[in-house]
Amino acid sequence: MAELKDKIQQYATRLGDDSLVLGHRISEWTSHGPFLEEDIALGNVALDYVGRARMFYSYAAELAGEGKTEDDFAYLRDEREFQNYLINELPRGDFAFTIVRQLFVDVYFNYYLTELKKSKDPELAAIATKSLKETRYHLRRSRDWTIRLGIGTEESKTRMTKALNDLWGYTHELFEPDELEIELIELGIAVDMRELKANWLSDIKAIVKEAELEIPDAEWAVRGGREGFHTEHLSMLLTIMQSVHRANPGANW
Amino acid sequence: MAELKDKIQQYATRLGDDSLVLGHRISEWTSHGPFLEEDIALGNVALDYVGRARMFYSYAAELAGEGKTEDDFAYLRDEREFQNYLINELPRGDFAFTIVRQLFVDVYFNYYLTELKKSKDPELAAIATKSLKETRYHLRRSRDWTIRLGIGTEESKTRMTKALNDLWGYTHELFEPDELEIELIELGIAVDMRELKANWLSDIKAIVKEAELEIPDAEWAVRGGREGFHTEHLSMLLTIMQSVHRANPGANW
Amino acid sequence: MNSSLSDLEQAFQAKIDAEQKIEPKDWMPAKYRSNLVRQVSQHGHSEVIGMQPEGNWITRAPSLRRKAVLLAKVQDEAGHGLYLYSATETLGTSRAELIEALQTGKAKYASIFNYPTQTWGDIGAIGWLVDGAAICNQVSLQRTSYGPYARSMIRICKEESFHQRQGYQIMIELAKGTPAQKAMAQDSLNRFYWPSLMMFGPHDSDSAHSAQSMKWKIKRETNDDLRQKFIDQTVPQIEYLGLEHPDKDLKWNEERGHYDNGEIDWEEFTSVINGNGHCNRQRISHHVAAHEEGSWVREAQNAYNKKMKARRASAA
Amino acid sequence: MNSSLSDLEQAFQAKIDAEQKIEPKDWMPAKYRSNLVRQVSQHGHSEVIGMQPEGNWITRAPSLRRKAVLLAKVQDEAGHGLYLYSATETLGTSRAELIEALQTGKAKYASIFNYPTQTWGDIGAIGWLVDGAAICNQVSLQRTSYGPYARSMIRICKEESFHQRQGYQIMIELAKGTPAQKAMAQDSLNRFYWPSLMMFGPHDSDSAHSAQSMKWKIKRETNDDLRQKFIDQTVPQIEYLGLEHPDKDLKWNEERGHYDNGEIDWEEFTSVINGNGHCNRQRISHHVAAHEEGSWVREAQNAYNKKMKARRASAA
Repeated sequence: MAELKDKIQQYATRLGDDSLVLGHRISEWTSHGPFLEEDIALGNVALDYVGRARMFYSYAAELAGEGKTEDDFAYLRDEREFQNYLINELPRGDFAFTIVRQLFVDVYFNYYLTELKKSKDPELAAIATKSLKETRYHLRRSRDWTIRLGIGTEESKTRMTKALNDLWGYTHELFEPDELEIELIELGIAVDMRELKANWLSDIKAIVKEAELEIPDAEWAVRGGREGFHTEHLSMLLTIMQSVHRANPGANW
Repeated sequence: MAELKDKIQQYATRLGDDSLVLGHRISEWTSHGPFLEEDIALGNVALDYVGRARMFYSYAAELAGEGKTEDDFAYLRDEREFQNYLINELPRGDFAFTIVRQLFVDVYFNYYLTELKKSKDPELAAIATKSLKETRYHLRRSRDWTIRLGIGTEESKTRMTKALNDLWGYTHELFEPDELEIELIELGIAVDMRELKANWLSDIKAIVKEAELEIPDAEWAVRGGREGFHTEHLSMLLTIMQSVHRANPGANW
Repeated sequence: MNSSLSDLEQAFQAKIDAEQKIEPKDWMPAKYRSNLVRQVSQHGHSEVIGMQPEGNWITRAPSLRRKAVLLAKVQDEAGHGLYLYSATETLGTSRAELIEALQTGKAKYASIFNYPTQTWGDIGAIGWLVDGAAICNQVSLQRTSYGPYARSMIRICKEESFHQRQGYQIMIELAKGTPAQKAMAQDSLNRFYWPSLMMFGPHDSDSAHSAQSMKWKIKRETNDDLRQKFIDQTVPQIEYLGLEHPDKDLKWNEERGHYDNGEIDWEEFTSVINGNGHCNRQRISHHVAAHEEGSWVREAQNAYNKKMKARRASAA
Repeated sequence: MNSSLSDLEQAFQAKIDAEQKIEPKDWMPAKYRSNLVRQVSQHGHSEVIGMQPEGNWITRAPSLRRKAVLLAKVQDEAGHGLYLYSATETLGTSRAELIEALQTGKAKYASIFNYPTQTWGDIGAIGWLVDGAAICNQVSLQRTSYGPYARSMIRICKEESFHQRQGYQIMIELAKGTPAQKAMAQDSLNRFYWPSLMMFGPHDSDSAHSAQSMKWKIKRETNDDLRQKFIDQTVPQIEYLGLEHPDKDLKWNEERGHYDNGEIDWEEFTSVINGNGHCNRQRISHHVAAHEEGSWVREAQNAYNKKMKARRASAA
């Protein structure tokens, strides 16, 4: 039983990592948005992800015991311990990059959280329930923007095409559970995205088509997030994010 | 006497801060230069400044005693303790910005180090002697580039003009010693740049004229480096620079 | 015509004297309109530019709770900017004109944002002192004579006092924290106290627009009165934190029932406004860069809307 | 004509067999030239692209000494890139052509640089293992048949062995440091060991260009022989560090007088080369971005030179 608890803790931590790292990237848009309304909307999305990270980490901390808190998970783990999927850590890029990443992730989470609501772990199910509503709002946004920018101008189309190409290879690992996750899937705790890849793909295809864009036929795929094998971007993100916290060991804020 | 030692230590630390922060900014050009030869040349300049910082900090550490090292000065002081002039901490900008900053600083150091060679403090004089040769090489480079880019194309002229405008207001504080420095000037230890401002200005004017550019007539001036009153750029620089060192307290490298 | 204008003006002033609100479609003197545009847009620009110094620490906030609170706060500022820009638009000035005036320096924003945020403590000090000073002003403006402005002030005040409490809570944590944290708190207080006092503007005797603005109830209290209120309320807050007061000449004046304060360095005030602050150029060039970076998005959105309209038209 | 070409070829081969150097102006077979361009430029591109993963840690080097050493090292790499580009230029391929081939993917660089540097330990591992593997290869190439290439190898080898020592010293400090440092060293060793073995290229039996290149002495030792040398020399180095060897199947073979190693994952090798590494796209887009960012500088330099020439001409 103790071992299962550790595994759920690790699973919750991973989901926290995904949310925190992505939330951090979106928060980098603050005061950089294309207009004020978008600054507000992007702030909302960033807030939702940071909030989600806090729920997952708090649950992981509860399972870890020993007085651990959400901040221990966010601020005191190293690059190699973070297990977020790589797509979340890529730099914010231009607005097209951010929108395409959100589209991929929002469609994904729409399925993921719907499944996680049915988890046999009631805490995870509860977090999923709270988060799903936000994700539906995010998805409306990223879908609408994809269509607007796909159809808008030559430049916006070019940028969206580039973003699709640059991001496509990072989507594959989202559907490849490792041993830990397979074990938790079999216990009805974790979500099995292998089965939902076809749905994800068909949703994305439909939206991309409506946006008069095309799915890349590139065959590359980069993997490694769940093993802590990250791109060079994550360590700089953590360097910045953890700096004040680490410079003052043991302080309260 | 103990008090004088502290003052010299602080003076050496300031000179170390100037060198380290500027060296750091130049080092950010690595693999970003306009061609390979420039990557090498910029690497050289960065190396010279880091080397200079090490000499000044080592001397400060020696004066501080208590087993302090150069790295304590570089890695374990906070933003408010750094006393470099602001011009050194500004982000690298484009190549024009880097060249104009170097021009200002190189002409400055050419006078500064020539004076510092005569310091009654033999350690400071020795560091000045070693550094002056490098600075003469730097100055040849920044002078040549200023002329090339000033005369080159419309775009290069526009960029150089913008860089002159953006940097001009940061040059004033370079010639304004504070109480500590005035005391050390009177003791023949520190350099008095008040007297050399006219020379600096006349050299800069001559080079800028040869480059077919103009000295800005803007009247703004930002001050505060020697009081630790920095722009928002320094804290991010230190966040990055100190991250690995601080994450591993007490470790050797 | 002259006499009828004068009639209009009299009726206008009578309405104001009777504490009735002026609404967008009402007649108003050209000068009332332009003063209002100046004041409301400056207020809006301050919210927008204010996002930068605080945004500077979102990625480094030292706990997840603080990160979320700060994100929400900066987002609120964007919202306040929007309300105020909308209020200005009701006076006939478009968003594009507002942005241009900000970027070319024709319009001002609160000069406090020309000071840099150097440490995390500054986020506490800004919330506590800068928002605190802003609230003193904004509370009085809830009764301002222009309807849309007064109504946005009511919404904004509610959120700002929330922000101020959050800023003060950061300061409490620091002040009761480790020695390094306490030093950080003191340092931020020292740097932001005086500029906060300057936020109320020059002494009444030196204030250019005050008399007319008071008469039109664009302003409701004088700079010095508002400043006094702020000085008085801040003293016990500093005491509670156990920090040193930055004003060494501060003294309770029994007779006035207020604190007498040390001299404000108005030269610094003028100097920073006139371009010698650490961040004047940075704030504007950041805004320009973001605006330019976003231009293709705005263009794409317009193009999309036009295309859709055309397609609907040709389908019909 | 055919027979005279054949005569030339025979003379050429005889010269090579006699260990004489081929120089730029000498006759050489077109295929010798093109093989050489491919090999030397790939080597040059590896130096240039190799600046990126190491440059990633210059701003974060944990001591001033390490920062200076790393800066100097990356600068040396730029220098090596220059020597090798110059050697390629002697074969009639211009710098612009070289850069274009790199940026369009026509030319390759060492696939090891498609792996990310995740921690400071990676800087140690790269210096020690990647430069170590490079040296094994380069030492043999000091005797390569093309003069300019052989001479640049001699210069480069001297500096590279310096780099390798510096990398190993980083590893020593980490391995004998705090538990966190030791873990960092082990982790970097684990990640960079196998890709270093792959640097020598496929097994001799699968190597496309090997036989002809050996005959022309463009290569002097086979991939497998060089790899064996590297494996053997690395074992005692790992032991000295007190780290675990990443190859669990490694065994001393008394008979061969060499270590037998575990199987290399050639699928990973192919996969990374073909675009599935963490950094393939990043490396090229970084190079393209820097090159484009610098185009106005190069243009200005050319324009300046032209203007000066014209002025001198009109003054004369």
